[in-house]
Amino acid sequence: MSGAGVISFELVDGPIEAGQGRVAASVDALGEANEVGAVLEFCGVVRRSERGRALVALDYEAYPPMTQNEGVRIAQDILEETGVRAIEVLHSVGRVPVGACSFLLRVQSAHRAEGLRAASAYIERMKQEVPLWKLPVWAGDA
Amino acid sequence: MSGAGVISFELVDGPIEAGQGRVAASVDALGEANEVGAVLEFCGVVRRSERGRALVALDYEAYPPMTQNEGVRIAQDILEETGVRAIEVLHSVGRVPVGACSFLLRVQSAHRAEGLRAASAYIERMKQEVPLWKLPVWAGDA
Amino acid sequence: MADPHAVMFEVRLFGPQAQLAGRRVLELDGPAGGAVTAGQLLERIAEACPALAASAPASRVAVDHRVLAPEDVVDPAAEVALIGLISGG
Amino acid sequence: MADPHAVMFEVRLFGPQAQLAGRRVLELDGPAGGAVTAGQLLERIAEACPALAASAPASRVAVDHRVLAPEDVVDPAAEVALIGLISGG
Repeated sequence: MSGAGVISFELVDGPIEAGQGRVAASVDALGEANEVGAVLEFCGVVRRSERGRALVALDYEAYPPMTQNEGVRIAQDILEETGVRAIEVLHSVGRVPVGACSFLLRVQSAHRAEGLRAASAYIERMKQEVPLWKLPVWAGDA
Repeated sequence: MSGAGVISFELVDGPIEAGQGRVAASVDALGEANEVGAVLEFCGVVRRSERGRALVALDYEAYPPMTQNEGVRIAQDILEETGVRAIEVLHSVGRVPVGACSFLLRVQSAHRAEGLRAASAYIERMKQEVPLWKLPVWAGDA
Repeated sequence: MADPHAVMFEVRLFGPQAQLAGRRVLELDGPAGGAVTAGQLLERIAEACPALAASAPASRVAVDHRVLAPEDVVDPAAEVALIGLISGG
Repeated sequence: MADPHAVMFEVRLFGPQAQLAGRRVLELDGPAGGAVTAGQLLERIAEACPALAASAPASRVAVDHRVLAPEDVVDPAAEVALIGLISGG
């Protein structure tokens, strides 16, 4: 089981589009012993306001390659802890307008329980450990 | 907050395709007070074997309209319990081949925590309460 | 000769239970005149159809697309369905 | 006159901290000759740049893209970065 997993962490300029970065093919290549019965996608969307003030966008900043290194390290930890087959992450850098997706997490697993657990744990740790910052672009300032 | 939610439960003939049944537009129509910061999609995939025996497909059966009624009733309960904005469900009826998606759950929420909680709770209850059955189509019998 | 006052239940079957029973509708005689609860109907199903004896006790009865409590009386004129172990998702 | 033996730290800043400090690199003099730990560097940053006084204590120091423990010594020749409160996702 251990080691037979697919991990990726990618920075994307601007918003993430639906369907970007699918890894279905590479998970298929893991073979029958690692087959997938649950695919979970989580998308973080830029909200229209922050602390009550209207936003037009968020500007995201990363610190490559530390950002990717930390993103992959966490994915490896969680893959081992939960036994999921694949953890794939896309995160925006640069400007992402309100309503658009800035973060996409896709987890593939044999069953739903460990997939949901892995997604929750990944997001929690990412928000503590992966160097990514956002700056608000307020309505009126843009 | 209560009542201002989007719910749908739909039966689909055969496998569910990526991107089917998006409700983004209707959630936008909920307005600023109900804005969405997290979109979670869960897809159930037909596995290649069941209790060690090779499958080629599953044949799903529903009991409309009880199936949809129960699916909507659970979504209403969970929308109220968790405060998520939208719960949308597609479930296959008829034959779904191995590797294809037979169940898609999409939850839209302000923040990730309640979205993950709602997804987990929905699947748990659906598997107990929504009239849906599957019959295996074994390799060799097809 | 069949009791002319006995009611007849037509119970719809689905999925694995329909496959086990080899039919989609099970016809059962009820007791003459008396009312039948959902719990009693499950017992009658298990007796009348040995293929469902194992699964009937863990099943539920739906009447007109609503699940009954075990003590609820089943209206034989309504649409009666056996909701066996669910396996969607 | 600057101490010719004092080491110089160049600390990269990001996101809200870069905005608060109005710069992307902060230059700091280290103590003459002596080694500086990550914890001490955070204190130095808070002293040298009042705009970062509030956030520096809760920040971490990365050297060559790895987070240091507070007691680890910072190599001034390496790439030093201030990893302030993260806000991705």
